[in-house]
Amino acid sequence: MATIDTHTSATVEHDHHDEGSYLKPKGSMLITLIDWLSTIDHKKIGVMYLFAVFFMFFLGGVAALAVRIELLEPIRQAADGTITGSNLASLFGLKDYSVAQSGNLYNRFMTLHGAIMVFMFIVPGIPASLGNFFLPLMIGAKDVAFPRLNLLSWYIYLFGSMFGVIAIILGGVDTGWTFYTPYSTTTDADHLNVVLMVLAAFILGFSSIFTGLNFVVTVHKLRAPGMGWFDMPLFVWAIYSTAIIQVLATPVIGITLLLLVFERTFNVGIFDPAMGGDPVLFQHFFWFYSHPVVYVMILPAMGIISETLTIYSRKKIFGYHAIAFSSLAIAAISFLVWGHHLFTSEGTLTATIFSALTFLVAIPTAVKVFNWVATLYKGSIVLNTPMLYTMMFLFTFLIGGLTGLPLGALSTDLHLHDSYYVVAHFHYTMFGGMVVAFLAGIHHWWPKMFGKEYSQLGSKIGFFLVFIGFNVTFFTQFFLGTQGMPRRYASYLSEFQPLHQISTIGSFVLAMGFFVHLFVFIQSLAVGKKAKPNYCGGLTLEWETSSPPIEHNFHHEPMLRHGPYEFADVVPPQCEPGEYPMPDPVENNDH
Amino acid sequence: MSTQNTQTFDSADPHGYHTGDTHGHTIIPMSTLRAILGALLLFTFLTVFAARAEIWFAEAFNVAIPDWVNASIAMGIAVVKALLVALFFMQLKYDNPLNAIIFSSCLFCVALFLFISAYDLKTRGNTYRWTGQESSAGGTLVGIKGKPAGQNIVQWAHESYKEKIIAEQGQAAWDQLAAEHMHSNSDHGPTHNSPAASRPGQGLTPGLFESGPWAHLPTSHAGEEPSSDHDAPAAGH
Amino acid sequence: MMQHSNALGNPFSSLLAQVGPIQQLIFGENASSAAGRSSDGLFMFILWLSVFFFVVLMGLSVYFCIVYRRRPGVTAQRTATHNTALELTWSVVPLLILVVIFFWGFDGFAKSRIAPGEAEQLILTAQKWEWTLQYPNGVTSTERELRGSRTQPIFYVPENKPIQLRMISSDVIHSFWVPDFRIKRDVFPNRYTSFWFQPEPLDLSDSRVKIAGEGTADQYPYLDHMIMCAEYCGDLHSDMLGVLRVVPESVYIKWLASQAFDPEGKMPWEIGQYLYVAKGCVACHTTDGTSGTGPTWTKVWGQKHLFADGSSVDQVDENYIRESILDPAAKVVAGFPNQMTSYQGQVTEEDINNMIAYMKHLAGVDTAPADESSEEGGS
Amino acid sequence: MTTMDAQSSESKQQPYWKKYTHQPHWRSKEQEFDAAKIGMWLFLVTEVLLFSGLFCAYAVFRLLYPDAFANGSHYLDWRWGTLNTVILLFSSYTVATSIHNAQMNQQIRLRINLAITMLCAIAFIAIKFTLEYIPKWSVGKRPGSWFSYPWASEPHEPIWWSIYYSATGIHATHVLIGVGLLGWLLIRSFKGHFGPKHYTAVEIVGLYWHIVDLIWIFLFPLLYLIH
Repeated sequence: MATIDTHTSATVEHDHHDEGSYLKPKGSMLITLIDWLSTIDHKKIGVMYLFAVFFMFFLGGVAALAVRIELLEPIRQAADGTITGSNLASLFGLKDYSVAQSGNLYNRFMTLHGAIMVFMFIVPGIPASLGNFFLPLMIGAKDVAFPRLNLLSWYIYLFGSMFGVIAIILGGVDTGWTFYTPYSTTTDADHLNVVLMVLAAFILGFSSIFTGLNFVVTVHKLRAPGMGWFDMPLFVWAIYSTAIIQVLATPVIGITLLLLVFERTFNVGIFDPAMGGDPVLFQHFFWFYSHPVVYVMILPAMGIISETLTIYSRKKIFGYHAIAFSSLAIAAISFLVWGHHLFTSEGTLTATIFSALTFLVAIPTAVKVFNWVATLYKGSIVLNTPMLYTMMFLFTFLIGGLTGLPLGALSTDLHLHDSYYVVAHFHYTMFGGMVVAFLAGIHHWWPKMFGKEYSQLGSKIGFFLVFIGFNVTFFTQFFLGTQGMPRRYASYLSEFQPLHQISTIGSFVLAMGFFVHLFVFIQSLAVGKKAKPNYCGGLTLEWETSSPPIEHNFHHEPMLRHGPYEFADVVPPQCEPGEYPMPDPVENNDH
Repeated sequence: MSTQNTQTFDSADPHGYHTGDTHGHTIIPMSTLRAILGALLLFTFLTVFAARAEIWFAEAFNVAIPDWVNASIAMGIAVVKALLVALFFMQLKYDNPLNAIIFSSCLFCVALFLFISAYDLKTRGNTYRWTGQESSAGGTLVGIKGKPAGQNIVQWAHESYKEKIIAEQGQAAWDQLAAEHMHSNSDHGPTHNSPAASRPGQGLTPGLFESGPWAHLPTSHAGEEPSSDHDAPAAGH
Repeated sequence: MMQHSNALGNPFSSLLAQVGPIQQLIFGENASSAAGRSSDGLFMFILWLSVFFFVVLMGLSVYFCIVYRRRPGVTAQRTATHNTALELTWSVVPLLILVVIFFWGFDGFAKSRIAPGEAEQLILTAQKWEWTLQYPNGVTSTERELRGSRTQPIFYVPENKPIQLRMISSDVIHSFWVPDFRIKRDVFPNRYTSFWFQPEPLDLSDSRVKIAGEGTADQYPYLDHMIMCAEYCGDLHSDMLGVLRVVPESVYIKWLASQAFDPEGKMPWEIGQYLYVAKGCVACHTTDGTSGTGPTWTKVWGQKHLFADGSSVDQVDENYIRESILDPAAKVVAGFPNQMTSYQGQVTEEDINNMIAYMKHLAGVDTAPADESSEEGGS
Repeated sequence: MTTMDAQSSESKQQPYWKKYTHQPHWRSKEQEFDAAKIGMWLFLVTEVLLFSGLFCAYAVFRLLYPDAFANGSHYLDWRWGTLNTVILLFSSYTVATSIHNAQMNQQIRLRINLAITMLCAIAFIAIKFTLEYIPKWSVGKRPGSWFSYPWASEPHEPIWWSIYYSATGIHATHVLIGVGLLGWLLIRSFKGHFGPKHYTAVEIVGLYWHIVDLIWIFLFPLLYLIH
């Protein structure tokens, strides 16, 4: 069978054998800390991003729980002025607050949840952590194209998040994560926290641009010899198309937020109706970035699913070219459809155009799902945690995608726009899509990244809690939306209370699921067993190095001899013989 | 001077995916650079000449040339100049074609963003040509406080400033100030300042800060243009 | 449930808009306008389509996971890794279905945007957390009813007549949404937007239709629809509600006449009381001593006021009230958010004087009836 | 061992650009150079898209308030605009020539051209601030809330001035960044860092400077000529 033959490349390469893993400390605690903070090794930067993104997810999650607690019961004011039902205000021990003040408190938590989750967790999420770690490994490179730029984008991420945290400490903003004018330019007129939060998003945009730029050049220039465009794993395709969107869309939010800061500080009047500006122009500027960024969130998730689905069913992906090109197609069409967020505010003619284009973007997504299900046919499927999360991804992302159709059609969107139906839809796609795939990816690659196994039982318990909690929380919100519950409401009519209570209970179950996962990961780092180099029989290049990988990734520059998913023909590297049985060879392989 | 890719088998790159590496090093001869500079300067003077000639022509023959004529000439020449700089100075012509693809995909996104946003704001008023009413409270309203309803901001500011100056420094100071400002206006040529031109393009704010949202609204039924024209500020000369 | 015959809308929607148990579960009540039912029909069409694809795909996945689970000795078999015909079908077929959805959606959307010519014109003004609807004869509704955490305005509309709202906001973007009509439209500060609807004729067998003035001679059926603000607009975004009451034509005309307010022979404070409701002050200021978004009007006239910036005035007088109406941000009472928008240009001098009279009345200081002569008025 | 010593001692006299070898994770210098250019072009894409926001605001508000834009552009002096355009085009030419000099190892001319480019950039900023911003600012043509209405001719003129100041302001900031980069290049050229074998930095800064010039090629007619 084909084996990786060692070849001496042109330049003399000193031997890496004696070198330990990239996690090996370089001396005392202080030296290791300095080494980590000044490293240009994509793996260390990936791990730092991973833990920063976990922390931001925790912060956003706390804000989400606060939102759900507030919505347990509607706010009511009795005749004598006593207010019942504003749980957040009473939780914070506020005294003699008015209904407006308790509404304002809810709005600050709602905005916090949105802003942290979008700008600090979900946009950098997979590309910066798993992408940074595995893209070079999967294409057989030593590092990303511009390692120092990679470190710079990490520090820009920290700097931007610092702005966000300061804004939160100063009292947070109550504009919603979308900063719609003229509310965002007139609220908190004498405070600076809206400007600080907007600057945080502006700075985080640059970190996203540099990461994207780095990945595009890496994929173009640093592929292992012999690896053509169609020999690359699909995760690399997904990260590549995400990087294209990051580079092409993020500058527009840069100029939008800059103009918003000018608007607030110098009243330039571009978005200010009193001086002749136009609030809907801000919405066009904002959503031209924010819809493509929705695909920055989901494409890497689809990349992970293509990896885990094939490895754990030992089946070559069905329609490799279809999935690769649909990643690029989604990246391209994502720039055409931003207007479906403005159906109730834009002109009739523009809304019609955008509705037609929106249905175009559904096709490549549907093609991907069909191909994934076709891949499972006649496989040898093992239902460990990554595969369970992959199945959950199919379940939730299918619901998320299909519930998007009424939002794309014009007449139903008039009813469902800005209602809880939209909240449920984008949580099914963003949470059910990105976070679920992120969990699948982390559980799939955790032993490779840290060299420690994690307890399958613990993570499966976490999985069931997350699955039940998520669906209970958000499936009820579809019904809230269709029955007329608007979005971003601190209080509501009494007939919506039962559904809100179910949703809040679900969110607590979901939070418990994440704490179980946190415990499992800590336990794995502390006492986990040493992981084998290729514990899942993968064929992509990251399974040819040790786990955790050595400092320079590969002992010898890998020479690719086979495609990424030839499970039926190629014996997985670094595995005991017979661990992964092969189907009997057939003369006419129908590739 | 373009370099040839000598196709030798490179064991490190059997499929030849990386052959594109070698053609980054073209040296552009000085003659080409001088020629491009000359062309650029020529086009600059051409576009300035076209703009000034258009004003003179409109002035001399008192004919109103549609403003898209001037805009398209200026933009056309700007595109040509941009292409010259991009192809030769930035070596897009001699370079790895990937750079050209990157740059054209960027221009595609810019065009998409610009035209669809402009299209929306242009066709917004098509179903109902309701010109909205300047709401006095919608925006940040800085510096416009104390303006009585029903009066155009420019006129009100002009009158109140005039009264203030005359009250404090007397008429002479005001005349001198007015002459000075008027002077600064006049040497830039006439301003096309007809009342019709100063109506907004379409469904947006007519005279700034007319009276409250409903007060002046005629109760004519929808669809026909409400006659809410306002007295255009007699500005300039 | 009575089947609502549906004259308008293409055949598809009438077929699917029969009120099924699933639709009842999803939408709560049936839509109260033909356009609404057509939109429900499209939603159900998409729903059944999605359920079909979901069941097929998830069923296959679960089936594959069970049948092809990893067992020792059993390997994954070789299968074709691409099949152009299959891949084409599952690209083209969804596209065709989506085209149908698009045109159906566009049909309902266009109908909701273009109002019939003879629609009755009402002017709706949205401001931070209050809807005010002005009828053609200048009347604004003063009836209010407790919904959510405070009283909300009630707007009477005649049944079975097309009504077009010309909407404008006086501060930030709001969005006028009547869930029962399945339509919403944003309300902007710098331009008018239109929202038209045609309420159904009142049908007594419908459980939601109630009778007002039960048993008396002039009892009449009415049907309430909730109005909600759908675009985030700040602190009381969740209490910016309203009630759209559909009443018979005759009752509507009588009600309009009763709401007309003629200031002749009324005490200044009575005019002030009407303005207190008509201009929307009721949204933030209460008259029963409890503090709402703004300070209560009972403790204003002649009282000491401490301001947010530390300064204070020991006796509130006309100038302070007049300035706070026209430029509220100048002196913000301590403990209250700086949320009030200016009423510059929306209230005349005379209105302000009447409101001041009303505040005096609330503070128990009654000025003499509206005699123009004494400017000061007894204090 | 001796060859190693000879090599290291002889390399002491060799200029930096001869000794330069590519970073470890690249396979060849060409690959690194090509990657640097692709990376720079991607960054230029983000610069162009940043300005696209301002071009879109300009286009939209010219559609909505044609009159305000016509009056506004009359206060701009096309003569200074033309001079600034000529200066920027000439500096584009000199930076392209400096790349040519680096490739032909003409170190003196390389330094001269870089110096001329910097001087042109500084001249552009000088003209922009002293002869265009300050006189307008004093007459009251200021953006947004500082705009003085008494001498305005059209109610929406502050919108024009806001777009004018933000577009030319952000462009001037980019020119200042360019001055910084060219200064850094000049210092490195004096240390002999650039030569036929290694001139990536000159090429990259050259590309950046050309894009700043490209933006001005479009800003100039839009702001100064169209009325």
